[in-house]
Amino acid sequence: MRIRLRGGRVLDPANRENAVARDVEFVDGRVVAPTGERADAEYELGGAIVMAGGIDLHSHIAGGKMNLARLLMQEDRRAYPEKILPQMSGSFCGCGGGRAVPTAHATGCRYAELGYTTVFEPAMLGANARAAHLEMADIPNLDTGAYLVLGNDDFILRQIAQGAPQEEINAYVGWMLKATQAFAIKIVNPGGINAFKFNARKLDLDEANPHYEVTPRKVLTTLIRAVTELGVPHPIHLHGCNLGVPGNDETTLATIAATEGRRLHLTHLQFHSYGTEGDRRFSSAAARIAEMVNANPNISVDVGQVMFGQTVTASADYMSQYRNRGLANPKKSIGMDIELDAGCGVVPFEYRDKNFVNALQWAIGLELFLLVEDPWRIFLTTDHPNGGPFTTYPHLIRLLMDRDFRNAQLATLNKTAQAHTLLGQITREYSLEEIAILTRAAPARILGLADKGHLAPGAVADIAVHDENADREAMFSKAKLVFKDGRLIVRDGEVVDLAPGTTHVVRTEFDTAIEGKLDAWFDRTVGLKAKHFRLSDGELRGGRGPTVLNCVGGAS
Amino acid sequence: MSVVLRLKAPLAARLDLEGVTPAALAGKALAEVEALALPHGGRSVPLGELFAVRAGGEGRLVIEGGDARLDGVGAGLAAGEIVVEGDVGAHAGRGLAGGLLRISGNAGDELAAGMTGGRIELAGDAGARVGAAPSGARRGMAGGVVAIGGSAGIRAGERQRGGLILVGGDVGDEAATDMIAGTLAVAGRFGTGTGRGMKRGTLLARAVPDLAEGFADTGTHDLVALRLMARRVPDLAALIGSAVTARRLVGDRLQGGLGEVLVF
Amino acid sequence: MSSETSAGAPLIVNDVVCGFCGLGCDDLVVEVAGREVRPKASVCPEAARLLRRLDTADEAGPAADEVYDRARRLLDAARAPVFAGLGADIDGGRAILDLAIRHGGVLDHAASDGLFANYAAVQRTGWLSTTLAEVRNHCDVLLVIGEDPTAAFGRFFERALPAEALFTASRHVIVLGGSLGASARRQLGGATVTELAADDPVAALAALGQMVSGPAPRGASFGGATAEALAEAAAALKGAAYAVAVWNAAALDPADLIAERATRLVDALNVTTRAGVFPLGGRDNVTGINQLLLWRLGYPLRTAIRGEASEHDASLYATGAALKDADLLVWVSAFRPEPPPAFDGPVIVIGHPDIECATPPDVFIPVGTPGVDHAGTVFRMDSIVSLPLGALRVATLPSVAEAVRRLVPVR
Amino acid sequence: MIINGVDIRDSFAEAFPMVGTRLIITADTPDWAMTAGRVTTGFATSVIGCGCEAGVERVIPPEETPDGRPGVAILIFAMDFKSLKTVVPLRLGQCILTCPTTACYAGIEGGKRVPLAKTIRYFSDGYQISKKFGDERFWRLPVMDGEFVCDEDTGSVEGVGGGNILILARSRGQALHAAEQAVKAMSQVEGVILPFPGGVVRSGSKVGSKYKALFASTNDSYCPTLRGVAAASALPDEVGSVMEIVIDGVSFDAVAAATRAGIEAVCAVGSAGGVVAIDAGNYGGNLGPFHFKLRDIMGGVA
Repeated sequence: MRIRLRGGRVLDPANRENAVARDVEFVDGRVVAPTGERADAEYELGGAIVMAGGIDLHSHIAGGKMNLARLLMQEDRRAYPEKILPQMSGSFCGCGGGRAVPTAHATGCRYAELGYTTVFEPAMLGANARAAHLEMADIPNLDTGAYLVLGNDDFILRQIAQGAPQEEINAYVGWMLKATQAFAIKIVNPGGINAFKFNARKLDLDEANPHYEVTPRKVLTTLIRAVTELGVPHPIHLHGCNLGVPGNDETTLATIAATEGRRLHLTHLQFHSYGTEGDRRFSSAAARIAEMVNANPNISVDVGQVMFGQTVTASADYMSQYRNRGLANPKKSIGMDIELDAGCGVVPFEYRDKNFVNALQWAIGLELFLLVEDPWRIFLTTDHPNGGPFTTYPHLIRLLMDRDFRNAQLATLNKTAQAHTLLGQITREYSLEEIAILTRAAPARILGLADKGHLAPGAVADIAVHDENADREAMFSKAKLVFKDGRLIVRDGEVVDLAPGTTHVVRTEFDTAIEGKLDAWFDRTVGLKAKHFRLSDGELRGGRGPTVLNCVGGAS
Repeated sequence: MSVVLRLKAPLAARLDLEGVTPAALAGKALAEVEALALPHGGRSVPLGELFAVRAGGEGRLVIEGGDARLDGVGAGLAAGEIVVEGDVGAHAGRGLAGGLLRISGNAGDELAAGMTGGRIELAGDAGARVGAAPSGARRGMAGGVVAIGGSAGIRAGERQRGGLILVGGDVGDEAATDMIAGTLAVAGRFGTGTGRGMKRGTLLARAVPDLAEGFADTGTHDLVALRLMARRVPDLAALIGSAVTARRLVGDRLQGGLGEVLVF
Repeated sequence: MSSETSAGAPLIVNDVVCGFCGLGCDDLVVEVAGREVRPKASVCPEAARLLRRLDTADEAGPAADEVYDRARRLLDAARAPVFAGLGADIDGGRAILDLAIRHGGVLDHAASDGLFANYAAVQRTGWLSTTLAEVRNHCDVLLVIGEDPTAAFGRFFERALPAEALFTASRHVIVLGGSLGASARRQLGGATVTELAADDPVAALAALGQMVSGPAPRGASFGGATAEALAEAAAALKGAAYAVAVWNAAALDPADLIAERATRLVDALNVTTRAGVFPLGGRDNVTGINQLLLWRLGYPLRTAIRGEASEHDASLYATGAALKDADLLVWVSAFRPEPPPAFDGPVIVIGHPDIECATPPDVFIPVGTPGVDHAGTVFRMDSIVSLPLGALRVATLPSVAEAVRRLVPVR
Repeated sequence: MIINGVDIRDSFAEAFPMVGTRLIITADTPDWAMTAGRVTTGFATSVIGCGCEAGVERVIPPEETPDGRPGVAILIFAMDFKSLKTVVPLRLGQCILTCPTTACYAGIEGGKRVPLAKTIRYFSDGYQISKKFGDERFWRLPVMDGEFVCDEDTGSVEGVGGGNILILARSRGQALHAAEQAVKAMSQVEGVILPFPGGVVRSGSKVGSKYKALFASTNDSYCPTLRGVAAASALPDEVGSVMEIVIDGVSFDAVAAATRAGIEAVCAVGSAGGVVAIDAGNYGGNLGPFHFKLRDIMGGVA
């Protein structure tokens, strides 16, 4: 099946094409060089912008914590019922709804409407991996993948505490990546979730776990080394210590320093950029952190922008979520210690523009976006749903691209917060090309997805077409056309078809001698056999299995 | 425009009328009202399939010929008046915020669940959990008045946190379980296990109910509040009458609760 | 784990995963000889009963095409079907859900009573919970509310409180309102057991919670437990490094209040130490089907699909209540021969071949058992861990998913 | 203008805006209600020294009170809303809460809300009970004689303070007698209070003083012993004593009605009773926006 998109303007930063007027052609789900051959279908685009499908490298879309959030947030579900599309009635299943925690189908549909075709779940617990994959299999229209949470699991903390050689750590990480069908390694509050199980209520970078005497720094550097040596393309995806605590800017700066030049991705950096200046002992440290990020090319970040309104926060960081449960709105929350593995906390939250802290959080996120200079090292996220639902992305894009709009929004916020931010003086406006970098080209590159995020021949035909509109929020709210693997799934902002996605996983080489140790560990402590913990390929995507990226290790 | 809906035949499956309020029907032609999609059993059907629709008097919705499967009547009502000549099913007046819902027959479970204001008058009996928290919600009725002519089922006032529930007849077992605040006044009798987990709130009773463990009897007192309520709250005038003293029992003390039962 | 045998020498299968009670044991030993399945070791009585198969062909054999046709006609004619039982693996659940989305109707599981009793607490206030591996290694004080859990979860103490633990050297089990039987005592080995009689566990638990969080209530006894004994229990819980409260909501009344009081107790404990609730339940993959509904519909079980849109209500859409308004019952029970509840209208049974109905159903489609005849996935009671069931023998009957998908006309 | 031999001088009382509220106090007996009313409005003659001006407005029969017990209405006025919000809970807590058998209710529906039990409920240390019916909330505070029932808050009005008349008479006895008659008549008017002792003030004041620290000082123009001494004595030779009645009211009309009732009563005493003239205190019309012109008020009576 050959499809041709005519008369569009191609925005493909990976291939240095900035709104180049040319046709785009794809055959059987892959982009090909334009030909003169007869196409099975042609779409006249009238100058619309053509980009690779969007890639979100950090959005909580699957796993037990999302189901806990759904259970807790029935209000959200009732307020956003099924979007029943008359053009597809009878054959269509966009079942479920919700905004802060949409259902699997609603997640796939809403993302597709925005022009996104690939989304990564950034916090899959090994213990919950099977469930997370079952859920991802039910997300239509998106390719997915998941980062495995490590660093709070008792196995690795014991290994580190006992001084196990790095090779053994690497073997464990390699085994876990395979067993849980994961794409990268995430660390959440390194060692802190575990420390909470021993009743520690906080754990800073150089504080020792009360049981293992292992510091977060040690966990971090050990795992950075592991993924580097295993050749996992995405660096450690780090949710640092002290999330949300004023004064965590020092921890964040120290964390960057701790990498000693090795690659590290700091996720939802906004929540880790808080100073303690001013009467309220809460201030923006965005400028100094952005400066450090600019000076360290080994660091990449995503923002975790706060967007005003009702949402729910869901995190493996039970320690932090327990601390924040008093701020829950509505006033209820769930916390869970999980399987010698990690934990989770679900706390409903409403970010209010008249609230000093919330307004400043909003400003800090935007300051980071605008002060971090290299668009290839910063990614557009709200840490969905923690900072706000992903459906707010078009609004966020306008905030980045339109200074007048941004300043007009700023003027409506809590007055004290306005006085605490430099945002109003920042003149930078993102270009369309930079937005394409943040949302497609750069995520593909940092994830090591060679055939995604661009439109050169050989690329996956995940393509989003948007009509030009000076109102960038309107422009990005509804894609004109979206193709998934070459199949038309969205027309004029409405889902017209459901395409099955795939799930990306990485495989590394590792020393299988670790299996004996793991068998014993699972039998004696976890109470579940390692072989039952492990997922087979056939358990992914309804038996279709994963899309595997084989890693070449050896670097250190 | 206001509307009279006459049920054509007894319902074969549950029908959900939530959101069908005078405000929602305002400005709609009769044909548009007939075309409204309503959840019926496992399907969605046009309103006109089940109801004969005609124009009615100003400012209100009248439903003629109720049915025990007619759910969600007056749910979400914020202003105006809904009058039902007959029975209603579950969730009548759920989340009602204002206006008046008047029902001549009986109501199913969870009448007035999560109600925040306005008034419900039910001539007949109510089902379980009058004024309780709707499924998944934290708290029950927060405001307004529910006046029930007949009796109410189990767990009336469960998690109630405000407003007044007035029951002319009896209430079932476990009334006021985990009640947070508000008033449940019962002219008839309470069932067993009343008041378990009460945090605050007041039960007005004519005889000492069968209370859950954890109530302290503080004795009989001259309570000015009785005289005040009898005069200020017309719905309570008949029940309290000229009583000036009441026996006051406080609980659930097992949870540090300070709810009260006033017996007069 | 999985093994197929032709006739011949019996085969011992180790590390069989059990999907019946929700505890998630995965170390069962089973002997398979031809079509015969015999439990051998590490099998609780209930699993033994449900695993055991005789060397007889499943008498009726798979349902004929006409049976499926009749089922389709019943479904097409129904205005208000109820899809109940739902004893199926995840894939079976997916197929049932797709069918229900197509036809509309209520979805509920046969074992959801306990689940919703717990949801009365967890949906309203949330709770602080824990999972099996944490209990195994951290828990030094376990509060059991109600009767001996081993009645329904045969190997509970063996699994939850093994002698060896990573982080505690002592185990103290406090049973509030019940007593432990011989099996439980045997499994507990050297653990300290305190049994605290109570005729009203809700009241006793409430008082216990109050003793932990604030000034003790006045009185000599609460819910039939002495104030002194409760105070001792409160002190033990407060002194614990990691206390855990367990109860089986399906066996308690009023279970919603037990869950609420236990939640409150654990919340109070976490102010100064660590604690978690560990609710028991999860028979016949009720946890997994519930999880599936949450990610597909955004609502738990007891949800009605009404014209492509769904609505949840914990009481109106409970099986018993829903059947009063239904015109078709679709009963699914693949794990055990559990007959459908009494119902006046037409009944389609998709279930265990040994199901005996009081009145013959209009349609009976026998299906194999997950974990015996088919591979599949089930969730453990904690909703976090799920397990791969294997097949022990060659299936002669379809799986639930296969059977249900035959009911959907091809697009 | 002369009425019954009394000269109604061509003068006016100059009054200020004040904010005020009404409380209804009930008790088991009329005496205890009045005791609470009197104590609550005690030491409340002038905002200058007391922070507010207050008085018992009227006695309310049981059938008219919220709880069916005997009651009194009191009015409390302050210079601004912030002061009123401070002074009312203070007096409520010290004088009504403490007084046996009382209850206290809102006496004004509209206007900005003045906290009552909303503030003092914390006295009950967590045992306070709130009841809300419709939009009205009241509290029950456990106390040693039972429960103190008190509304959450009360409304307020923008009223008038500083209405006044001056009674110029031949002797002190005659001035006082005329003043007493005036007070009796004025007390029948709803919506006003006469905040000074027994309704009468003998130490009328003028603005300013030779002493820098003082805002007000004796009204020397009306002091009989300073006739011919003070710069602008307003007293003819036959006047031997002056009494003033100060009126605070919920509205201009209420103060005007009370002024008229007072003048009528004084005139009824007449020159035969020793009354020479009726005058009023003002500051030249520059300070207060409300002017009660005596002759206009009495217009049509002469």
